[in-house]
Amino acid sequence: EMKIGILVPTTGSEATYGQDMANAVDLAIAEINAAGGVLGEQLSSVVGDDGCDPQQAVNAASKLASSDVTGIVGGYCSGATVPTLKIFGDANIPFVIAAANSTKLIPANPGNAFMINSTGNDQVAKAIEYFTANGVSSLAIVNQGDAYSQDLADLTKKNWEEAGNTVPAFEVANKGEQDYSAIVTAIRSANPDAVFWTAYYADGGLLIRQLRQAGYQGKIAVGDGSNSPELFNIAGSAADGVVGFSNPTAEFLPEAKAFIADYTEANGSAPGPYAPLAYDGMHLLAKAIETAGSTDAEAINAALAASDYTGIAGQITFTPENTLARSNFVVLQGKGGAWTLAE
Amino acid sequence: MAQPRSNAFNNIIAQFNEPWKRYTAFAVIIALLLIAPISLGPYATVILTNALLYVVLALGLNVVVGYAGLLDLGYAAFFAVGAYTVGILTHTFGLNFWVTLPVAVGAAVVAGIVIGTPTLRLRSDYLAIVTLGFGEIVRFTARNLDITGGASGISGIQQPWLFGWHINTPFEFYYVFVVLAILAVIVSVRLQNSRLGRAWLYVRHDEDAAEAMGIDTVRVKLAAYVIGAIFGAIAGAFFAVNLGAISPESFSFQQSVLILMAVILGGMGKIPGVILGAFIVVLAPELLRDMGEFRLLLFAVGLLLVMLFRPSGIWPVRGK
Amino acid sequence: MSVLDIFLQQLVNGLVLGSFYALVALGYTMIFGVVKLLNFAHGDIYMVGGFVGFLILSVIAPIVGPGWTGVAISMVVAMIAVGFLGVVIQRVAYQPMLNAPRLSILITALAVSLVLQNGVLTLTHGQYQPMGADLGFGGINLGLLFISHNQMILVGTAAALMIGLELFVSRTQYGRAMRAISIDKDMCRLMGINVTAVIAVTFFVGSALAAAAGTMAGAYYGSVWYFMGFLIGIKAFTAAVIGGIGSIPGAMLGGLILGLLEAFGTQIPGIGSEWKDVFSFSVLILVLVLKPTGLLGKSEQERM
Amino acid sequence: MSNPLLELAGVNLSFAGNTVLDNVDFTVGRGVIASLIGPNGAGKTSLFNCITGFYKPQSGSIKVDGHELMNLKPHKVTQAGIARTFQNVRLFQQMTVLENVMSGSHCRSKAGAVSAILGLPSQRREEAMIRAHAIECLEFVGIADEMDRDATNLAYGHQRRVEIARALATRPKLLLLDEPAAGLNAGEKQGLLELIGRIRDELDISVLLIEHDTGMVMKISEHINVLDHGVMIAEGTPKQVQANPKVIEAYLGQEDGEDLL
Amino acid sequence: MLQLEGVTAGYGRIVALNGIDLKVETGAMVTLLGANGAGKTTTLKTISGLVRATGGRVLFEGEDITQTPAHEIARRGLVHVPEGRHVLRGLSVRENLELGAFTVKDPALRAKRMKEVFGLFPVLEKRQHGDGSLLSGGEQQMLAIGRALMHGPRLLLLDEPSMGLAPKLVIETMQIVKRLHEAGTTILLVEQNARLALKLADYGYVLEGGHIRMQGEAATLRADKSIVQAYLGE
Ligand SMILES: Nc1ncnc2c1ncn2[C@@H]1O[C@H](COP(=O)(O)OP(=O)(O)OP(=O)(O)O)[C@@H](O)[C@H]1O
Ligand SMILES: Nc1ncnc2c1ncn2[C@@H]1O[C@H](COP(=O)(O)OP(=O)(O)OP(=O)(O)O)[C@@H](O)[C@H]1O
Ligand SMILES: CC(C)C[C@H](N)C(=O)O
Ligand SMILES: [Mg+2]
Ligand SMILES: [Mg+2]
Repeated sequence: EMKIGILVPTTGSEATYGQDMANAVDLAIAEINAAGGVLGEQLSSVVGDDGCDPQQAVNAASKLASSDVTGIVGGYCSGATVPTLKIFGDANIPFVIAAANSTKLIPANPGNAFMINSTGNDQVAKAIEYFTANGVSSLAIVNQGDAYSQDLADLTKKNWEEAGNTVPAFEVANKGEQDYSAIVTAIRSANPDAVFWTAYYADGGLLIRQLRQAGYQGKIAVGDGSNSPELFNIAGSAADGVVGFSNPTAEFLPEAKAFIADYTEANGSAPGPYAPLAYDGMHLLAKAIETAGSTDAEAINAALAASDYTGIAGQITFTPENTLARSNFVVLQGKGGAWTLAE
Repeated sequence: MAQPRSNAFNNIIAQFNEPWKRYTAFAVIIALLLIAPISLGPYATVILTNALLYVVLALGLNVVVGYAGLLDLGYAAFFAVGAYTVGILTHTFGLNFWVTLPVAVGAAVVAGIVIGTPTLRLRSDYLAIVTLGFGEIVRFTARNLDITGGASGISGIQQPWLFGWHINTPFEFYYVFVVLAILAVIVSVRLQNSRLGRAWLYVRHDEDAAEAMGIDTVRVKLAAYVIGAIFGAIAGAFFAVNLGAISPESFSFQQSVLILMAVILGGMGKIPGVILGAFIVVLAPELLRDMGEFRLLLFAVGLLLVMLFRPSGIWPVRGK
Repeated sequence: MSVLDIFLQQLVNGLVLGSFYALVALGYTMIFGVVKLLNFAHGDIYMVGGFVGFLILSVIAPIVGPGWTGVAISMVVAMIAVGFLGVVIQRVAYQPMLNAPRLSILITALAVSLVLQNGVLTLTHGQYQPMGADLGFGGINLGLLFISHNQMILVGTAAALMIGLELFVSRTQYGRAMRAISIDKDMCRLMGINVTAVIAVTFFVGSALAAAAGTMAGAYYGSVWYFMGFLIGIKAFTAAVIGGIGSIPGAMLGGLILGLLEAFGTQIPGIGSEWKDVFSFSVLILVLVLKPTGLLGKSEQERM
Repeated sequence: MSNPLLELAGVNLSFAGNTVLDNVDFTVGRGVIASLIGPNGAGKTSLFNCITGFYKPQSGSIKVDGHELMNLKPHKVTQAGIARTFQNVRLFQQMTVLENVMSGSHCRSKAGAVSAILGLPSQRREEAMIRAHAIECLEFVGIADEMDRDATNLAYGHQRRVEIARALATRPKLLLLDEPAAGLNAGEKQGLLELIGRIRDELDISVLLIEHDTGMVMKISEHINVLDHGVMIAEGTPKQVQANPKVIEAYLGQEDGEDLL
Repeated sequence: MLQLEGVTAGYGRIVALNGIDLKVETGAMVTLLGANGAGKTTTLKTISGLVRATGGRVLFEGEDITQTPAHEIARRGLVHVPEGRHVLRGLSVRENLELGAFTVKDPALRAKRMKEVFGLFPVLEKRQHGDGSLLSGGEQQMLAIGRALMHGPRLLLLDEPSMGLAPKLVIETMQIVKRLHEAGTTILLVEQNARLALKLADYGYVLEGGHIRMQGEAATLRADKSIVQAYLGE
């Protein structure tokens, strides 16, 4: 029997997404086992809960690292994933990072981590492309002061300004703050063509709602931390027309029909935004082990680096920095309380 | 007070009143600490390392809260000062860790004096909010500045060398923290039994009477503050090189609260109690790891029950 | 927007936010005033208030509609229910600790806070619950300045509750008894004051006010979640201290000041919203250094 | 009195417009036992608080051995050689009698954090010295047997003695006692009288006493000052004061007062 | 009016009262004497409900109040002025007095009593807006007695009212006690100053180590020099 570690938050505010990813990995494992396992061995999983908190992530990662696992799939919160890189690096365990995509992960990677979600750089490129095409020249950026959203906000600002545009308002909100009126006023007084929220859906929903309530009429865009359908619950009708940059979620992936059905059957609910990536990540890892022909970490790492695998979320090949070679970002748009493809 | 309810534990502790029994107990504990990683494996080693880190932090906060009676809700700030000083100086400026360590201590002393001098005259509840505010100011500043790496913090901090030995693996760090914790205990014990240690108690029990006895209460309180800050900064420095990555999230209000919890849960002012408290706040959530969603709920309920049954902390009040 | 527009708009924002802070700070201060306890669970009482309001509204919305009537009814029910919860918490968790070292009670309060937070977390799986109130988007437009009806109703309700409390406390012997109890419980008993009852009433009223704020916040911001009480708990504590902890008018003043500080702090030229908390905490420290017992707190002289 | 030990001149103290001490001049000689008496609220305790730095008089001068004490913090005053007890006993709770008394030596010793952490020999010697001195003080007041008990668990009369021992441990030149006999029974009062006498005779410490037990005051004092409404209305030997009509009027009352009942 | 039957009480393991029998008739003034630590204060606390009796019964106006909560007992008109004044810090003199009349609902009656108290203790009127705890020791004692009078007591328990008072004030305070008694208030007085107490009271009890050692008409006790010597150290 071969063990696979899953590093995701299963408690705390991000628990739903973590659980969702864990379920997807388990689904993949079930399929692999049904098909005879890897190197003739059956797979099993161990979950490490990082709680989306760096300290807890270190504990969880150490637990996984000492549980005799062959590889790890997971990583949702960038802030919690960064300090685990050294642990898995020291223990020399291959780590497929399924969701976390801050560019700060790249320099901290000791070489055994592989990011299969497009990074912030790709997202910024997509965002700028979209804004430019839609006549936006002044952009307000709002982040939440955590590793992921600050990184995305900084990158956007830098590239946006280099492209000759302006950022008349660059704001930070604290997680869990319910009242955004002061920021809304600051944005309204700067009167930008668009507002870009780079953080998670929960607070994003509140911001969108309050922006619209206060009469802001420009465009509103959100990053891939807000691609959850929950956004519409929180923002209500104010989220109509909101644009989101995201990896394609399951319903927009033509190859994912079977996955959606299987997942829903196994878990009683539809897969969330990062389930497809987690599912692909597991299959990718299994393939790499198979290719390596042994559980030797160096061999698996080499196999991962050389992967060319097409999963339900598209093709996975890596850059020399172990990041996804292509950009997987698409533009979504809120319509009638759900995301639709904008392009 | 509500002590008689749990006499069994008191009785066990009372067994160790004789010095030779106590020293034997110490020896056994230290021996257990030394062999723990070998028998428990790497995961337990990391968790124990973390527990030892909290021992140092809690003993430091204990000087401030337990000895001098100053309620500090922002202790993580000093922890942060130590971690960031080392992080910035080694990572960004490439200095040797051992050179940056005294700088970190110096920075903590300065921070302690800067925040302590104007505010130590405040009554304890007001001091609580000032320290909370100070802690948040430090965290927000770390989050907003470039030199501190913003919200992502600093990663890739190099592990130190000691006489040609690269302290690198979790096991090695474990032993480093064993040494730190033992030093922290020794320093705490010596301080507690010193003139300064008694002065803290006097100030804590009756400030006016202490003044009347010729004790410069402001100075004595400041000393507690600064010494607490030094403990925190040293813990922070080693925390930074151990993890290799630091970020503002590690120095939040919740962190301060957790350390305070360790101090009070075990028994404020009592060194074995504080150590016990530190182990509990680190180990309990880990032991409950398999409870999934219910983990923190169970921890909270447990905490509540402990406080209700042992209002003065788990460790018994000194027997007379 | 002209500078004046911005100023006025931030003033309105600050008042609304400050009203929430003040309502929660009141409970903080009342409870501190009576049992000298920094009730760290108070923010979570606010959160539970939001959830109770949410539950009631989901039940009654089909009957009375999701407008202000529904919200008002939910708020009143939430106030009563959470008021009792406050009393129960006091009885179960704090009463047995009244003679324990003060810091121990602080940890008990933290434990209660964690229990409430993680209890709701477990029940809701950490999900936001949309409140489903429909309060409309109407308001008055004064040039670029916009004040919604909701904001007016909210500030009005908060003010009414606070004035009611102030009258209750100053017009009845209760206010004096409240202060007296914190000083010398035995002496109060000898004067015929039912100490347990006064403490219970204090927890009831303090918790009810937090529940009112929680329900209003849920309706106004549109959703509730298990962690919504954490930050406001810290902010309310701060507000109570700025005003002078133990002082009821102080809590109101402190809440408003903190709300305004945060609103204006967001827009200080040169430094942006990321520094607003540094700004307000610095003001807090400055206030305390200059006036060690808060703005309206009485300095406590002690005789030798 | 030439070259007095304590000398107050023109001390004024008021709180929010309430005059508590009105231009008080007052001296205590060397090697004497003196008393300060006066009606309740006259300002006696306030005067002690001014001397020891707890209250800041609006004007005046307070000198001990020629050193100005005005505007010194209380701990500096203690270092300058004045020790006190409190009207309501204020011992350090949950600390033993010995630990309580050791607090008095703080201002006569100097070891700091560093020497304590390193356990330097000088620090150890000093610790032994502090302890020995505290025990000496306890022996002097006669309660050395109780030294390991929790101070606040002692009988009231013994608590008062601990307070005196603690004050003696600061090695004062002048000891201020605020109503030391309040709440003591007749036997304990007698013991206290003897103790005060020995403090002066054997330790050569001057004593200034506030006390309402006139019997005791008259028996022990060599010099008495009478304060009324913040004004010094009389001073002199017990005999002189006892006969002074102003004092009778303001403080003592008719000698046959009891018969009015 | 008040009767104690075999009352025992203590603090944790310490037994302070060891079967006390005591009786106060309506309209009487009874004094309770004894050396330090004899249990006088504990007796009063047990009567007023601050300390729970571990055995025996306390009857007030024929009703068993052994288990009645302290505030209930106070409401019935049994008012205890505790040892050490217990002036409420941070509250003004006036507020302290107002609180004394906590159970009096009629504002006119409260005002009337306030006037009476100010008549007895003019200092209190002068300082009515100041913080009660900043009064001098003697002034605080007056406030404590005044506060009890605000309540309109039927039975007044006084614990060492003369402690810390100037000689002249001792007499004055005792005169007030006497007047209250003459006006019909029943009084149980604890005093260190045995001579004075026995002079005022009708009946006396002498307490030692938690037992009643002696009792009798005040005049008889006063006459017995040996008693005064042995138990009261005068
Ligand atoms: N901190 C203070 N603030 C305001 N007034 C004060 C303060 N301290 C003392 N007083 C007032 O000063 C006056 C003198 O008080 P003090 O305590 O000195 O009297 P005393 O002579 O010691 O009386 P006693 O014999 O009753 O103890 C009193 O009226 C008291 O109310
Ligand atoms: N809170 C307490 N805890 C423990 N023991 C107490 C407490 N209060 C009183 N005692 C003890 O109970 C006994 C009786 O005390 P009590 O106060 O009733 O005496 P008293 O006669 O009033 O003496 P005094 O004249 O000194 O006021 C004493 O031995 C005392 O030490
Ligand atoms: C949207 C998510 C992929 C972002 C992730 N939570 C991170 O921190 O990188
Ligand atoms: Mg006095
Ligand atoms: Mg007594």
